[in-house]
Amino acid sequence: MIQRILIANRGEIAVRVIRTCREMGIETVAVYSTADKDNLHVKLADQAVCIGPPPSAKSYLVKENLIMAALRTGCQAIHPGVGFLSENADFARAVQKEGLIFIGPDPDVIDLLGDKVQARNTAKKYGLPITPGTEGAVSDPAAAIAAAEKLGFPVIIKAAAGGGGKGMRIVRSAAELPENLTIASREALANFADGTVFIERYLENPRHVELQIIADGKGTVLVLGERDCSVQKRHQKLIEESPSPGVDESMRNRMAEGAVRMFRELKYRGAGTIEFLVSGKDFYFMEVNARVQVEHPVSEFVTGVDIIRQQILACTEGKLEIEPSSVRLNGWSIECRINALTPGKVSRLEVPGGPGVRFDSFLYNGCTVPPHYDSMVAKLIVHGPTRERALARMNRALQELVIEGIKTNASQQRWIINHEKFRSGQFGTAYYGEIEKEVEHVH
Amino acid sequence: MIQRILIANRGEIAVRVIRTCREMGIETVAVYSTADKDNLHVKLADQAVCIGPPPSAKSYLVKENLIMAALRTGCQAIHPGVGFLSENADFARAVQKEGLIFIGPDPDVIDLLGDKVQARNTAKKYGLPITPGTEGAVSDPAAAIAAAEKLGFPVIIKAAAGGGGKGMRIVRSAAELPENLTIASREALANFADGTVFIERYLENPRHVELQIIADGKGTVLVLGERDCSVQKRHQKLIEESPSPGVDESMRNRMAEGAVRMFRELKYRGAGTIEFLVSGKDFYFMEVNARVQVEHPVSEFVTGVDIIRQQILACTEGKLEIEPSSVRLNGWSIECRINALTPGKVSRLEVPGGPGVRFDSFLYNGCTVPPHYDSMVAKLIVHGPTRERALARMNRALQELVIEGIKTNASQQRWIINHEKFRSGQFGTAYYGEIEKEVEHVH
Amino acid sequence: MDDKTLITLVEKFGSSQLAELELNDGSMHLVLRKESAIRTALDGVSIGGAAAEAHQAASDTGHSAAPSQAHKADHAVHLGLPVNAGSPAATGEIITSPIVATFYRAASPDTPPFVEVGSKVKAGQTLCILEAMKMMNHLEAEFDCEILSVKAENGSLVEYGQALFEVKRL
Amino acid sequence: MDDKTLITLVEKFGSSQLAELELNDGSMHLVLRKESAIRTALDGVSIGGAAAEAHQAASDTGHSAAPSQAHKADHAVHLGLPVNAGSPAATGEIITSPIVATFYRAASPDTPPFVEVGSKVKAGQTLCILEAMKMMNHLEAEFDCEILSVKAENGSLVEYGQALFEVKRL
Repeated sequence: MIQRILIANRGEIAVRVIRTCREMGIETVAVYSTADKDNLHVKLADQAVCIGPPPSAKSYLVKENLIMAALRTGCQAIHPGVGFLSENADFARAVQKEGLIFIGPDPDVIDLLGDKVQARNTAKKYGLPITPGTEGAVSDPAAAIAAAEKLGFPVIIKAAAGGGGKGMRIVRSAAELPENLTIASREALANFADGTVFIERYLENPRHVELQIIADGKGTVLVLGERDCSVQKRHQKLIEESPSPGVDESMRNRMAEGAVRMFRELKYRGAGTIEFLVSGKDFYFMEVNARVQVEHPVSEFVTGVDIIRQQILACTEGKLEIEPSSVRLNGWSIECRINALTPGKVSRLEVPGGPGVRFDSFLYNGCTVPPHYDSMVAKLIVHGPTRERALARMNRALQELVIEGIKTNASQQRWIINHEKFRSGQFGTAYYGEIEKEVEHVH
Repeated sequence: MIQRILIANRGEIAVRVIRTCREMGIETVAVYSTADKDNLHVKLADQAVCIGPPPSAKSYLVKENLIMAALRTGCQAIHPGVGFLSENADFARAVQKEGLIFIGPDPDVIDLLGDKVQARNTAKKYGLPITPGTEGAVSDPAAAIAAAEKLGFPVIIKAAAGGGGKGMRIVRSAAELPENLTIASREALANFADGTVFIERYLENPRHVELQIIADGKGTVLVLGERDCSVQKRHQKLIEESPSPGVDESMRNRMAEGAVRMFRELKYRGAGTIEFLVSGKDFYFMEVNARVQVEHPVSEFVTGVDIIRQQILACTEGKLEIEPSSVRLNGWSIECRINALTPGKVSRLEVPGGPGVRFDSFLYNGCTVPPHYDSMVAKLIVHGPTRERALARMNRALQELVIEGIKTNASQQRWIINHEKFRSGQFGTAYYGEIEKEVEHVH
Repeated sequence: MDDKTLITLVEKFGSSQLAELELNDGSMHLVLRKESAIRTALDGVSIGGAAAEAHQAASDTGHSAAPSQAHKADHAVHLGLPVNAGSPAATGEIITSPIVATFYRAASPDTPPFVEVGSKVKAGQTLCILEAMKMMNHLEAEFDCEILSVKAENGSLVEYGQALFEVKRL
Repeated sequence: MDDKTLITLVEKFGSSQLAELELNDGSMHLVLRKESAIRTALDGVSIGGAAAEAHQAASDTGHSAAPSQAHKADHAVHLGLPVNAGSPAATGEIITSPIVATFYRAASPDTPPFVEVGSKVKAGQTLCILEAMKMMNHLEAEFDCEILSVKAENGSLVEYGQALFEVKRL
């Protein structure tokens, strides 16, 4: 077992990793920017090294400073957390080059999964459904209409070289297709110097569902159930739950079969997430996040597995403590992300207690939330035997939570989890957009 | 379902009951002495009624004030919590006489179980082992020696009418018996005007083990595993765990069989605990606590059952949501009671987070711990897959816990859970006495 | 602010009774504090700043405010808080309820109240009935006094320590 | 602020009862405090009490103390905290490390240190080597100065912002 680990991150995830390390008897080295010198992860770690000024680009993203700090404090491994350099294959390679363990998959696997087209092809290769679309480029309007009618409207025209919405057009009828094809192709050419476009079926208001995976790098793959992360504000997840109200036993098994095949063949190592879009009884591969995720606690609650512990064991020892067949999903878990709406000093923090409540945060009484980083300051996670009981528990825990000195979205979250549509379980990624105006009036 | 409940208690247990009531949609009425007007249970409840000055005898023990408060605030039930009037049959009767539901067993059952001799006889009747001893009085030295040799030394001489250690003598050999018999009888006569004594086998350093029971009052009895509460400072429990390191599957089943029979025949209603002394492979009935107990969260952690919820359902609806056969014991849970060593104002509170940690308390930043009541201010409870993992988690959680402004036993608890003998699991009720001097030097 | 003003300010401030001066021009945000003010503010403080102030206010008015709004449940209703007899804020002395009970000003709906505002009562005279557990407890005056005001509503629940009458000792 | 004003300000401040003066021109943000106010504030500290004092101490010595001992892990070792150049507590200016690195005073174990206490160095002259990822980075003086003291130990890990040299500008 390794003796000491450097956590190349800050805030809540750094605190989370420290907690498990301490339970495992692994010493921790924290890193911090000058804005974070009083951050909880600095206080809780066994050592801390200042790595730069407040901007991430000059501190948490400076690979050399992180690696030097790890080497000179006698660490054997680096945990990248989430965000920052956690999916940066070059960083992983640099870490390994210095003889340190990178707590994550092989850099080549990170590269492969980071390339959306390669990831999509890989998923397809292992039998996972991908969004139906034309095999290759489409330019002839008649052929496009034929293809679109085969796929079924609405469809989306996408630039092959594209990204960021450029060259994308949603088309709802055959009549609109030829004109949009021309516009999309012209946009694509203007933006990417390549006018090639293709057509995919457009999923309206799909659910965002993902499987939590842990693998030992040797072909053993644990699936710790799915999470539903459909409540998103402009692609930022706000509320996550496990299981998903839109996934049944059959879909869960079909997802897991393909995922296990893919992760096994990739010799994937550590924690990872495979994301799907779910529309009715169909699901489509979206992407893989080759790292642990913010919302991992809901999976921890329903499976009883400490994901960070298994991740570290997989990456440092090449082993897992759990048999894939022994994983059981119990009850229902929900997470509300608590985001700061303003930076500032937390003048008062009161944490909810009682059964089935977990509060993961880097806040403490008197701490300062700097303006430089991600707005998430805490995660409130609950567990109950059913979705209804879990929601009643979340509602009561949110009532108990007190954060003074900074504004947070806690009361907005409470509004959402009590909203009729959220309660019904029948919603997709368009849900937040529908309620956004109302939510913004909640204080 | 009832709409409103009065909680005839204070502090941590009142907060605990409020949490479950809120999740059940039941409104809560708190009561408070003038010393507790800023207590957390008053802040969390929907309403609060001042019932008297600081001394319990003039506030929390004044039945009329409690019942009047319940009646006039439109409550349908009274939850007595632990301590105070929770095992007072007269209070239960007075509550029922006013048409209110008492959240506890029938007053006659409380009476029966409150009488130690009757309880012992009842347990024996339903097949539970009781400490071996002479059937009746012993006065002849020769007969006493014969009886003692049959029981096996050491034995304890007890006054039939006794209590409080008066007329009690531990005897380790036949030679010491006649003289001690005379002294014990004389002491008994002097103290209780009755010189009758009897002899029991004396258990040295037994384990304190108890079963958590919930019953619906109609004969359905849930057993939620056992708890080991052997770490006691002068009969005050300090650390509890579930399961017990001294109980195996076979003993657990034997205990449960007798307990289920007894509670079923008594038509027991609500939450209760049956306590045993365990010595090697033998166990002996000690007593029943006809109420919920402080240490119930460890059973909640290993079973996933909200005991307060089932208690309320049993007493108000005559039903339980769980089948006795569906109860599963998962992993290991440990509770450290956090006791105030001084009253005063809590200037800072930082609550541990992360997976498998629960903190139940009435403390908040800036609150005052009055000197009038029980010293327990919080319970830190953890859960893990094994005892070792749970202990590593407790150790880490105790390191994170910060309570400033009052002195607590938190660092002493951390010392104990890391003590070699505690780690070994091989200890009994004499354990704390053995380490007491060392513990007191821990700060 | 010009330099001269600044210097003058420092001089004035130094010799004044002020302990603190904060200025934040542009949108004009000025704070002046005397030492006494700071001391008072800090006496109650800590984390519970708001709570302490709410409580302060509560004991002045003789009514309970929720000690911390943020920490309070929805629909919270507090039924009042004990007031010490002879509180300095009151112009008279306060007679409080010694039990939790229903407060009745008269022996029955048909009879007049035992006392009215302006009534002068002798020690031992009944002021009201406090009904608890179907027992009609007569609350008697402990000293001769004049009723200045009646603090509780007829037929309402009164808590331990709740103000019932404000009286002037005679 | 002109120089004369500054001098006058220093004089006035020195002889006044003021303990603190904060000025933040541009958007004008002025804070004046007397010692009594500061003391009072600290007496009442609650939560941040220990932390605030520890921090106070830290900025005096130029070294980091764990902000709250109670909240600190066992065996906590902090490696020092950035010190601002020109900190009022220092008699000279402080040159800090711009990266996380190993601090070497000489080019090799056999050669003499680049600078010693008392050395007078020219702008552009090498002060030390900061080795990171096997790169030998020469840290050069940005201005002519005299070395008053060496703050870091040869061969040790230095953090971003850690004090390396105290110098007097020449």
